[in-house]
Amino acid sequence: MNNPSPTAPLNYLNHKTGLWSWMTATDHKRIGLLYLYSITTFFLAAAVLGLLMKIEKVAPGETIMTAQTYNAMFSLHGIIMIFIVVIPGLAAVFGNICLPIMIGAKDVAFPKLNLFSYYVYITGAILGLYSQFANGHSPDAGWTFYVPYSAEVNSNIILALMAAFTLGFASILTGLNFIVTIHRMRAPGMTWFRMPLFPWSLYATAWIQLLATPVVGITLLMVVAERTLHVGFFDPKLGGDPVLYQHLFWIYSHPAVYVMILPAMGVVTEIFPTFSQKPVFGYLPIVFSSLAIALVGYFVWGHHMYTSGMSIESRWFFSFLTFIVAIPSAIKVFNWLSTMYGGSVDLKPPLLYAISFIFLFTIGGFTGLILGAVATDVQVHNTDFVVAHFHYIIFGGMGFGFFAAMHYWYPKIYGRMYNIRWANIAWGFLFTGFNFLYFPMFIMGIQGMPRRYYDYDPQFQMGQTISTIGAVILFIGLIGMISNLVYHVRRGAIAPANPWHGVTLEWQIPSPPPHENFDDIPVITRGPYVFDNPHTK
Amino acid sequence: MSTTEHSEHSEYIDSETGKMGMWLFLFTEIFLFGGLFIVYSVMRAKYGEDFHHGALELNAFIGATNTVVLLVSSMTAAMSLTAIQKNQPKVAIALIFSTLLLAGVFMINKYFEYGHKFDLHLYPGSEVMRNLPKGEIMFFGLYFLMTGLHLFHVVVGGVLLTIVMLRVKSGKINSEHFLLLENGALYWHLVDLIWIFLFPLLYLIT
Amino acid sequence: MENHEESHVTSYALNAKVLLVLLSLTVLTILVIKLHLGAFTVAMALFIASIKTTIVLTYFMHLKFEKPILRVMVGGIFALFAIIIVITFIDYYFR
Amino acid sequence: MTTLFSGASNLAEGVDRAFMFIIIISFIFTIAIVGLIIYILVHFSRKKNKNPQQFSGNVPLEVVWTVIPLILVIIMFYYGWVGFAPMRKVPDNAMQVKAIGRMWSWSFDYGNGKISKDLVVPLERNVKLNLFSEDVNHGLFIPAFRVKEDVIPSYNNYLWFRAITKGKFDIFCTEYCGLAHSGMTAKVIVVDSLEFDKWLSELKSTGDTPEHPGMAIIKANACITCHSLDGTKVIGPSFKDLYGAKRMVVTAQGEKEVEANDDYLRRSITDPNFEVVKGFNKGLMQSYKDVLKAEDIDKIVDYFKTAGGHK
Ligand code: HEA
Ligand code: HEA
Ligand code: HEC
Ligand code: CUA
Ligand SMILES: [Cu+2]
Repeated sequence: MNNPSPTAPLNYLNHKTGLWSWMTATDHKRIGLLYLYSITTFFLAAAVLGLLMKIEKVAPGETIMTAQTYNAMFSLHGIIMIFIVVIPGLAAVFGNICLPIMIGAKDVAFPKLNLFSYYVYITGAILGLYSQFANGHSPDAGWTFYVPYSAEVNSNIILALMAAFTLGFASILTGLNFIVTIHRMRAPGMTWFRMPLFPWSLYATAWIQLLATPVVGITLLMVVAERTLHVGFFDPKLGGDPVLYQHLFWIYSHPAVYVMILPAMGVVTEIFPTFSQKPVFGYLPIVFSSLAIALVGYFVWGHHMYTSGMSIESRWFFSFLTFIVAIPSAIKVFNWLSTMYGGSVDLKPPLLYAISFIFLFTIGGFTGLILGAVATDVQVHNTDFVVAHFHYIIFGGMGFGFFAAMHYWYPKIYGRMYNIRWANIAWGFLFTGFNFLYFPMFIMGIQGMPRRYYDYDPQFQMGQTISTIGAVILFIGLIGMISNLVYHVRRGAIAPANPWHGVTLEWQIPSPPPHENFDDIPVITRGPYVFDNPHTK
Repeated sequence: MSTTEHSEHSEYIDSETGKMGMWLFLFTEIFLFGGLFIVYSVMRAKYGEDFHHGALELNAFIGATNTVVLLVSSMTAAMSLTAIQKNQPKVAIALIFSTLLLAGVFMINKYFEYGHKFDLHLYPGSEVMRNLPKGEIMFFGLYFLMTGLHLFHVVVGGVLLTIVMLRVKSGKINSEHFLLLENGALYWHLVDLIWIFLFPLLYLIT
Repeated sequence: MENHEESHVTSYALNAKVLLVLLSLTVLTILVIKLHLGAFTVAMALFIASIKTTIVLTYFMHLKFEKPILRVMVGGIFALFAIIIVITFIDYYFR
Repeated sequence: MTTLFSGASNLAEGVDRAFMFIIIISFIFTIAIVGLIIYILVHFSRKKNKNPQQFSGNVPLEVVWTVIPLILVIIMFYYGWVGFAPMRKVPDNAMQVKAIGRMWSWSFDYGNGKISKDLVVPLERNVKLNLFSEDVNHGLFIPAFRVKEDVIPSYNNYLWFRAITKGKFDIFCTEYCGLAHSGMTAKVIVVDSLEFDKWLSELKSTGDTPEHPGMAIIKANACITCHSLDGTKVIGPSFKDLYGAKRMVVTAQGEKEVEANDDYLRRSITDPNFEVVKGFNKGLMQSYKDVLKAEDIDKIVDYFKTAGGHK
């Protein structure tokens, strides 16, 4: 990427070159790219672990690894995917790259802090990896670290906890930066309701990052204290309360799932209007549903604990609110569909991914409703059903949202174009593999196949095998998609400034954008999605 | 327009922006302690009696003294802002210095308080502590964690204010640009705020 | 986005007065505790602590003179925290 | 085989009704959404429709698609609640069984020292399981009965059911509890009343022999995470027949043979990495010097001694 074609005008990629200029970059776009490369690396590592787990489960009994390895593997897979990949994910990559441009600013409010949080992130990520290979054996308590197990087991839990803590800190700083940026740096004339919807979703996300993360931070520290100093806040042997740990953990981790999905929702909200050449349908409802998700999302954490022995009152309270929080998601889905309706729809890869997002997110969301109802959750709690639910919604939602964003902003970021046919074929593999991989898990879950199971009853053989085959197809798709993107960073056709005829600010500047985005800060006089002369060649 | 833009890329961050950043950071801190307060309240509901016994072991006098110390230091910090705004850097330095002195007093008090506990072999992980009733283990666990985390904030605040003081001295912070002082003071007030809750909750339980 | 917004200057006297009020509230807390009001004690102690907090926030931390948005945020996050505690206790209270 | 609609307890009906309702609504919506997407892709494709309309909202429509889902989810909540509520109302006449979970096995205590590995219950009789954990969290799950509740130390969780079909059903542990979590399974065997009474009276009482205090400490410190009691090699060597056994150990000076006597055992607990049993890894076991009191370690060693040492 430090090697642009010689004729290219100066832009953020080539105005300075050399490793050092990247490592000390305070430019939001460069930091976004740093995150992109780090996150992709970790994603691939954890995805390979997922594939290995599936291969292990292709048949009952020991196939390729021991139970201890399997347990460490799903823990590491979960920890990397959640804390290192999807929570920072879209916000850190595309939030960084696009947010300032989309609101007409030259950078985020605190560029140095931005770089700092990247390094905090990397420290946390490395700590997480180190916990695997350090002396002693790999942490094996799942990504949820439930006490008392995590307080007693003799593995590198402390390192893993510190990693999660550090990563949380990075997440807080990013959130803080974005909130201030949005409050203070909007271009003149860009009122709150003239702001595009991706920044809006980042705004809602940032508040969750800011206010929920510290709770889990202190909780994880308490587990560390419990392990090192033997003061039992949560371990009943020392007088602690294991269910209290679950409360504290989910007070953070439920809102965190909205940290994952809200930016993805924001991305597809940008994509639908552009590829339909039509204003977004229901701007205000989408804004308010983002805020509602962020707010109500704080009050439903207990739905992860229906079977933990909570009071009956809180079981129905949490169940009820869980259903309420589904409504804003419903509103969004309907608004997206209506945005396309009547438009001039161009099925390019970004839109393909965005539409898959709707489909997979809907399935994930509806199965969320099954989990939200107390009676049915009793049956499927901690079974493969839950695993399928969150893979559908995280991988199918946030993951496909990320791929959509990648294909959407790729020409802007690199000034080059990937191969569209290639992208479509890879999508086909991804989408097919995905459904084969996870759909059988819904059925097995209802039948009672518990999660975090190294081994299983022969009755589940069929479903497990189909699922493994799906994983392999998905694997091919992923390789295909990534190689397309990587290959064309340098070799793709030069992309125009506005290949999709988008109307938000990032499309009004050259690709790749110049170092400080705008020569003159634009003055905004109207809403973000006005298509005066739709380009429908 | 270009003038405002210029200022954003200059050495000084627009003060409104910087202040908002600080406030957001304080929110995070509030939720960090918030997690501990949740644990505290649940455990207190569970082990009310033991918490009472635990609290009797604490030295309410030191606690009260430290409350006063922090309140006064909070005022001097607030006044230092007034001073810098009125363009009286000398006064500001003196006020920050007294804040730091008071922080020192706070820490010395804590030293004696913790020291006393250590003399009794009452510290996390000690044999004595492990043999207490479960509720008291919990109480002292929370006591050490909460006050310890608070103490850590006092130290950080102290370092921050020292930097501020040096910058006032060198003139980098002046009646035009005093964002860092304002933020330092805000942070210090937060340290005070948290103590306002810690004091009655830990030292004065009946 | 004015760069040199006039920031409010709190007088020394006001700061001192605020301190006096805070100190007397501290004394009040101790008195309340010594009175042994039973179940009431905690509530009172917390109530006084909240008053003190509000005072520190308004005067020492200048919330009174800040933009309304900041006041809304501060109020909001305290409310949020209170709700979280209450919800947690829906579990513990009914058990 | 436990399929979706073959519930074997009285609680299954309510749960399955909630499943049905939510799944049907979900199907209708998913099909409608997919249908609409296909319709849009066909009718409004760029090839066909070169003139995108420029409307950007419709308030009545927004209200409709807020209110209808709202009503639907409230009905879902209702079904979920109605299916669940009976699970918490234990009939007074329920037979009580204590279900004990430990790493990594279940046992069911019928009182009077009668303990069984599988849960045998009479048909059509209310049974309440009092859930008790000896170490970490477990979850007791009987898919066919649609019941599940976590087994959490220090919590008196419970669940109840009335079996309505004879047969053998799975019990799974559904809360991650370490190495052999997936092996922590058992069976529920539903038999008719007479057969059950006969089985219970024949079930041998294990007697009320109190647990050896050393064993209690071993359990309390989760030693059995790494040391089995039955001879299987887990992370550390098994405790079976340990006392008096000959050991090859690796020390800083090299390998040597030792006998597992009091001293050696004590050292193994306080300074495990000093002499590492051959075939096992150094550094896995931490020193328990600061964790266990000296007399606790004595009790453990005494347990090894009394539990039957090396023959
Ligand atoms: C991105 C992450 C993400 C998102 C967005 C969600 C969204 C939702 N989740 Fe999910 N969830 C997870 C990630 C996520 N979840 C994870 C990681 C876990 C497991 C954690 C672990 O234990 O390891 C989990 C677990 C989990 C549980 C606990 C299960 C258990 O352990 O027993 C529950 C229970 O209520 C639940 C519910 C929901 C609901 C109701 C939504 C809703 O927000 C969904 C709303 C969406 C829709 C409803 C679909 C779109 C709407 C329409 C198409 C319109 C029509 C709608 C109606 C008619 C209502 N989730
Ligand atoms: C973003 C979130 C995310 C994503 C994308 C995935 C992706 C995948 N996950 Fe993951 N998963 C979680 C988050 C995620 N997971 C979480 C949070 C848990 C819970 C953990 C816990 O219980 O604590 C979990 C648990 C979990 C389990 C349950 C374990 C158990 O309960 O027993 C399984 C089992 O099959 C699984 C499988 C997979 C698979 C097959 C993929 C696949 O989709 C992966 C697809 C990728 C590939 C198939 C490989 C692609 C690789 C390349 C392209 C690179 C190749 C190149 C080189 C090697 C150089 N996951
Ligand atoms: C993380 C796993 C782990 C835990 C937990 C653990 N151990 Fe060990 N233990 C090992 C390993 C590995 C070895 C073999 C290597 C060695 O000797 O250090 C071992 C060795 C031993 C030995 C020597 C055994 C022999 O066959 O010579 C004894 C005795 C022992 N442990 C007792 C205990 C006791 C008592 C506890 C709990 C208080 C405990 N262990 C907890 C992993 C563990
Ligand atoms: Cu016991 Cu899992
Ligand atoms: Cu949730």
